[in-house]
Amino acid sequence: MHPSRLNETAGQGSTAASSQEMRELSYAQAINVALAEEMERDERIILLGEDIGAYGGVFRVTQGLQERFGTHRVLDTPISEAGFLGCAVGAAMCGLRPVVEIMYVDFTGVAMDQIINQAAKLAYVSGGQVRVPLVIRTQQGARPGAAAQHAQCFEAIFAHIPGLRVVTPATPRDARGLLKAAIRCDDPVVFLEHKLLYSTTGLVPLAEEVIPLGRASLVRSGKDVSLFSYAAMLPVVMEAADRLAEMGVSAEVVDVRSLAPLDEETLLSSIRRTNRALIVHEAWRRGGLGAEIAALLQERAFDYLDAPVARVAACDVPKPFSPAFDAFYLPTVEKVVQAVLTLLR
Amino acid sequence: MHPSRLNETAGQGSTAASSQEMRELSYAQAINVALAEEMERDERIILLGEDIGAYGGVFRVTQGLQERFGTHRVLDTPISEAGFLGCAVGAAMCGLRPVVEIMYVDFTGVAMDQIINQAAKLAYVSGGQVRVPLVIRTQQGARPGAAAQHAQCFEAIFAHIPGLRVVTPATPRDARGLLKAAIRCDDPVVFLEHKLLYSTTGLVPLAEEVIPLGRASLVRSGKDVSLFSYAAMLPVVMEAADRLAEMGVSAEVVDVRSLAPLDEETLLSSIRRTNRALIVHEAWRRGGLGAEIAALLQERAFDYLDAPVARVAACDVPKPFSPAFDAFYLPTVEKVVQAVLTLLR
Amino acid sequence: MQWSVEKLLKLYRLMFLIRTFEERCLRLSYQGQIAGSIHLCVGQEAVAVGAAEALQEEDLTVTTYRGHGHVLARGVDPYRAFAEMLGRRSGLCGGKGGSMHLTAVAQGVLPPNSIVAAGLPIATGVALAQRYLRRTSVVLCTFGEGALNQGAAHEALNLAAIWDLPVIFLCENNGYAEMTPAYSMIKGESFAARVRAYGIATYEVDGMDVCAVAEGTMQAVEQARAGQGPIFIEARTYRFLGHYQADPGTAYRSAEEVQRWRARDPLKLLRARLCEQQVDTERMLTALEEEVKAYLEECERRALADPWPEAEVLTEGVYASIQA
Amino acid sequence: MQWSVEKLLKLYRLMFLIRTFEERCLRLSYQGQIAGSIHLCVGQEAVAVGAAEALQEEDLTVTTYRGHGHVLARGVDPYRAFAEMLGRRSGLCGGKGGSMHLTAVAQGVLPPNSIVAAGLPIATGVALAQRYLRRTSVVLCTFGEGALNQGAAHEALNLAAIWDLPVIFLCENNGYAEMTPAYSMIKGESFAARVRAYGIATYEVDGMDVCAVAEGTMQAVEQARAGQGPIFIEARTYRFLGHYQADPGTAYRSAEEVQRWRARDPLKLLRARLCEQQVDTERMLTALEEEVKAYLEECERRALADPWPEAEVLTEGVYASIQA
Ligand SMILES: Cc1ncc(C[n+]2csc(CCOP(=O)(O)OP(=O)(O)O)c2C)c(N)n1
Ligand SMILES: Cc1ncc(C[n+]2csc(CCOP(=O)(O)OP(=O)(O)O)c2C)c(N)n1
Ligand SMILES: [Mg+2]
Ligand SMILES: [Mg+2]
Repeated sequence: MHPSRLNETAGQGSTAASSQEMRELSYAQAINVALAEEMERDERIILLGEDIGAYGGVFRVTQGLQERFGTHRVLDTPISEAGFLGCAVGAAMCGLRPVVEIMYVDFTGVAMDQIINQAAKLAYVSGGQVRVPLVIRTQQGARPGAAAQHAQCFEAIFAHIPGLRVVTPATPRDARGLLKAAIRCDDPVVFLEHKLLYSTTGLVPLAEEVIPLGRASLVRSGKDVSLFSYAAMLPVVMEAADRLAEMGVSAEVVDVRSLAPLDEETLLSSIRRTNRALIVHEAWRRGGLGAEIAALLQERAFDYLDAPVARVAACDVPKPFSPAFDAFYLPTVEKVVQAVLTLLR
Repeated sequence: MHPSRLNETAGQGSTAASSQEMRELSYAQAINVALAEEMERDERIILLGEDIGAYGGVFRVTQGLQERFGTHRVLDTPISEAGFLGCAVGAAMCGLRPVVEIMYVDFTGVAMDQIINQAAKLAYVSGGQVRVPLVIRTQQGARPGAAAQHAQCFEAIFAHIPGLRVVTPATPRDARGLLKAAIRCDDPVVFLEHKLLYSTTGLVPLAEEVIPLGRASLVRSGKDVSLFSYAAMLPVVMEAADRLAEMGVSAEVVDVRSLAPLDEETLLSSIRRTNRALIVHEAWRRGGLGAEIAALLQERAFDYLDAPVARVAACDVPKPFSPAFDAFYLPTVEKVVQAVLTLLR
Repeated sequence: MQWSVEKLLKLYRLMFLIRTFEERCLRLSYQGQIAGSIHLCVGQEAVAVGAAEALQEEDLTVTTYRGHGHVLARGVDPYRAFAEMLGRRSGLCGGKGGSMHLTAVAQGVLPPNSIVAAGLPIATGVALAQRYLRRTSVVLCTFGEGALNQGAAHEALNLAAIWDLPVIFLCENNGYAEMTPAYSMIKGESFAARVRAYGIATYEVDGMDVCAVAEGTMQAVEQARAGQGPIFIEARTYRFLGHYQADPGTAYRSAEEVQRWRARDPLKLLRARLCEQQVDTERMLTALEEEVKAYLEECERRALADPWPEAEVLTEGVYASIQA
Repeated sequence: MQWSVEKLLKLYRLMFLIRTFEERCLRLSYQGQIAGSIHLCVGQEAVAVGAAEALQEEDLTVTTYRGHGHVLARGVDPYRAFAEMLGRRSGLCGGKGGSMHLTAVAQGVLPPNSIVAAGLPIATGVALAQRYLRRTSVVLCTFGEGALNQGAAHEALNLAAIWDLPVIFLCENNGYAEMTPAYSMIKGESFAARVRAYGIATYEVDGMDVCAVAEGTMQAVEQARAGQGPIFIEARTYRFLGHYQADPGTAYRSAEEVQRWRARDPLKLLRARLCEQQVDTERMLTALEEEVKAYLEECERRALADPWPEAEVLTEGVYASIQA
């Protein structure tokens, strides 16, 4: 890592924060704050989604926004994801900056054409005559009792599509700062929240903070191994790092957070220092983002690798309902620790 | 590669064919033959799709089948991919074996829910009470003048989804044999044809031949480098191998053809012999299937690698229309040769 | 239509069983025994029981996340339904499906769906298969009024219409899609008009009157079985509870509205009808209710005592076999 | 409505220009100069020209792969359209779009779509933006009758209806979706009935009569601009050629049918109308045709001489900038 980069990243982490006044917010509140602040700043921002207005969203993320900004800016929609997502694409091409909520990422299945074939492509095929400044907010991941159609992680699908940006915050601070950047970005951004994180809390600066898209964040320095992860897996990985520390293993942890385009330099500079890497994500292993990262690392840092780049991810099965399966299906602290120990052997 | 495996694969290639009577068929004809033979054998097979009946399909693949098997077995559908693909899922659960044609893979965007959330999952969530023996035939890839919404390759999306099988034949013989296996399989199979291959011809045995899913095919032995590829990239890779041979480089070529689940053993045994690998596909590089293969190879054959596993793939942009871009956008013989030479340096 | 007391008692018993089953589920959810979201049909039992009454054993049901009633009405063992919702090995799906996917193929219940409107195309295909295989079965496809705003519903209605398939599209119009009032998301007053535009006949029935639902559905089943194509039934109903266990159902509708509908509780209505027909109904119903309560208590107890699924089954059944 | 001769000549010129442009495209395609599929609107020119005639400069068009006519009718430079179809640097989209995505924002033409029905939701959003930004623009959204079998179309119609958006949904019913007869894929005779079920008013116009199309569209535009919500127009028309350049259009329709429609060629009809109104029409029209032919020949020639795009631009424009 270039020293300059490290400082930058840390500046968005916690070191530079001492000079800032902070408040404690939940992840859901932080998103709500970002939406409110941006809507205050820019009248062109509108929100669309199911039950986001009067009710404030099933996950309460948009609470109070319709009351504050009016029904013309916060639109409750019918259950028509292809319809209102397409509507947002059209509005985005013509001067608005829509933020669409798709209640569960699983429901993007019915709107995939508008995401893959429309939002991601129309700017390019028009030769730049239009842009599509659209944010698709959705939440993904498993929680106990979530079954197969309400627990998926689709970041690898979106990250495969040129023209889409894909971001996923792990903390309230990142949620606010990255969402603000996503809203200001002139490209379609798939903004992936995680249902398990909504109630987690953290410090968020009172002042304006826009966290640039496309940058990973070094959240823990270490020298023996690099752990690359994001979203709800980050707490798991941090706990594993603690456990590893007790065992005398110094693990570096990087929150990848911008999944496409990837911050290749930060990942590469980390592995060039630690010479070993493990990627941890909740999406399925086969064809997950971990594959891209592993492929990239061995391509561009082959001579630095003391061991293969390893992956810990969900088991390649539809998410089964029973909580009894969760520890087998999902990455766990134990699995991360074991994988690292294997890497170090 | 185990010697036994090598023989098996070769048996499906050309060596063992000498004992068999062969006929020359185009790739499109071979698929047509497979459909006809299977429909003859098993009354439960029905076909659904747009313009597949009276007209015989936009790519002429289903020509003559409605005439031969009747309108109750070959159903022309409205432009309702989610509708008729869902319909096929329902029929598959209840005793039929539908083969659905989605005219272009790009159009799966409007039916993705039925593929990802329904076809791939219902057998599992039901605890095995139902199975979904469904084949989704579609064709993908670029051809000169194909624009962004008619030229994509989505195999990485499908391969990421547990419960789906993904297959893509490169030759008429494989097209027939793999489609027959796909139809007989009790799982949903995404069967990816390639528009550029339809008119290519090759020898196909007159006799019954079912080529098992899940097996790659060694199409050329070599010792300096392994080239893993599939579908319309295979001819490109073969030409590159010829050129490399002239330069004194012995390239092994493996047709991956079953993309999910992958035939890991065949790929691994190849790289363990050549110690170098290049993956070539037409899908976008970022998050393409090449990432999964590269990740896998370095995970499981790390100590055999004399160089990083490399990838040649489409450029990460929406497919632009002008044929002037094609050589920059797509993998070419030249790019493959150069990538191999880099690997060998 | 004439309804015998026995028949009415059977319907009452089923409705009461569903009500009690779901109340137990809600308690189990609050106790943390049932994980995840559950979507109860309390208030809508007459739709489930009335519709199932019109079906033959060989008929098939394609329902949704709000389908516990439809599942139990087909005669599925409540013990195995409890076990599934509790995530136990003995559950209908071995714990892999849960509340939203209670499947019971032996009773004609195909996998329910938790993607709004995804069941309509699937049901259409189920019906296609019945006709193709020369079976006389018809398909009952249930969904909420909100599903009619989803494109897949329209594609399915059109397919069923042009192919004259034996599907009964049963729309449970409970006035809300989650927290959204039904009529705020359409212009005008009619969901059924959309369906008629596909050339499908539509009925409307009082979804709180189990006999009305049964009679409407019987007529539809008869037509569908006779090859007269798909039928659409709109059952006007109401869910007494929230959208799911975490929604009290109070933020977006008035207490008065809820009360008005509760006054037409399908159990109450049937009880009243029974009282008109027979003198000692009260005693009989009380006995019946006690029996059902004890039965379900026992079912729940057994399910709770059942073991969890084992880790090995996690990876089983994703593919039919390693090699096709 | 009264149509002046000047106005009619203008319409004739545009229709003739579109016809000639497309005939040149077909030749270029057969010569291998235009790569890929092209979907001509020969026979449907009156719909494009009539509809555009009803628009103001600030109005917006969302059309499809079969949209060359709609694009040119908005006043887009045929030279740049040729260049785009030929994949040249000087093309409307710099060669990135091609025939199916001829975009010309300066003339109000947003990116056309080659996914059937995807344009309807997008057009709805375009209209939402106009209203939100207090512009008086309306949106013309064109598609074929086959698009009404796609779920996205229904979702869009409903959204436009409940939000009263200024969209004119212009359905070009040319009787076929690719090789499939329109009425084989719906039960009954009416696409418009589906639309009315969303609470949207519908008109039907003779799509071969440019004045009828213009008049119908003007009325629709007026209503939409006045905030009276979306309108649906069904223009009955016919494509004289195949679905695309590789389809002769003969396998699925009779020569007699094609002849019947060709007898109502919109150019012929307008020529006849002009002849009624003025004596030396023939001479004027011949002169006009010669002028247009020469003009397009020159446009094509220039476009053919233009350079190809350079490799570097391939990766430009995928993202607005490296860093947001
Ligand atoms: C495609 C899709 N979009 C959104 C949801 C979230 N969701 C679950 S139930 C529901 C409301 C459905 O309303 P309705 O069809 O009336 O059925 P009800 O729940 O009232 O029985 C919504 C929006 C979903 N499951 N699937
Ligand atoms: C979602 C989708 N499905 C299928 C196609 C292939 N396709 C292209 S045009 C077409 C027919 C469209 O018919 P219609 O809407 O009547 O328009 P027309 O071509 O007659 O103008 C079809 C099926 C497509 N482009 N998109
Ligand atoms: Mg409802
Ligand atoms: Mg048409």
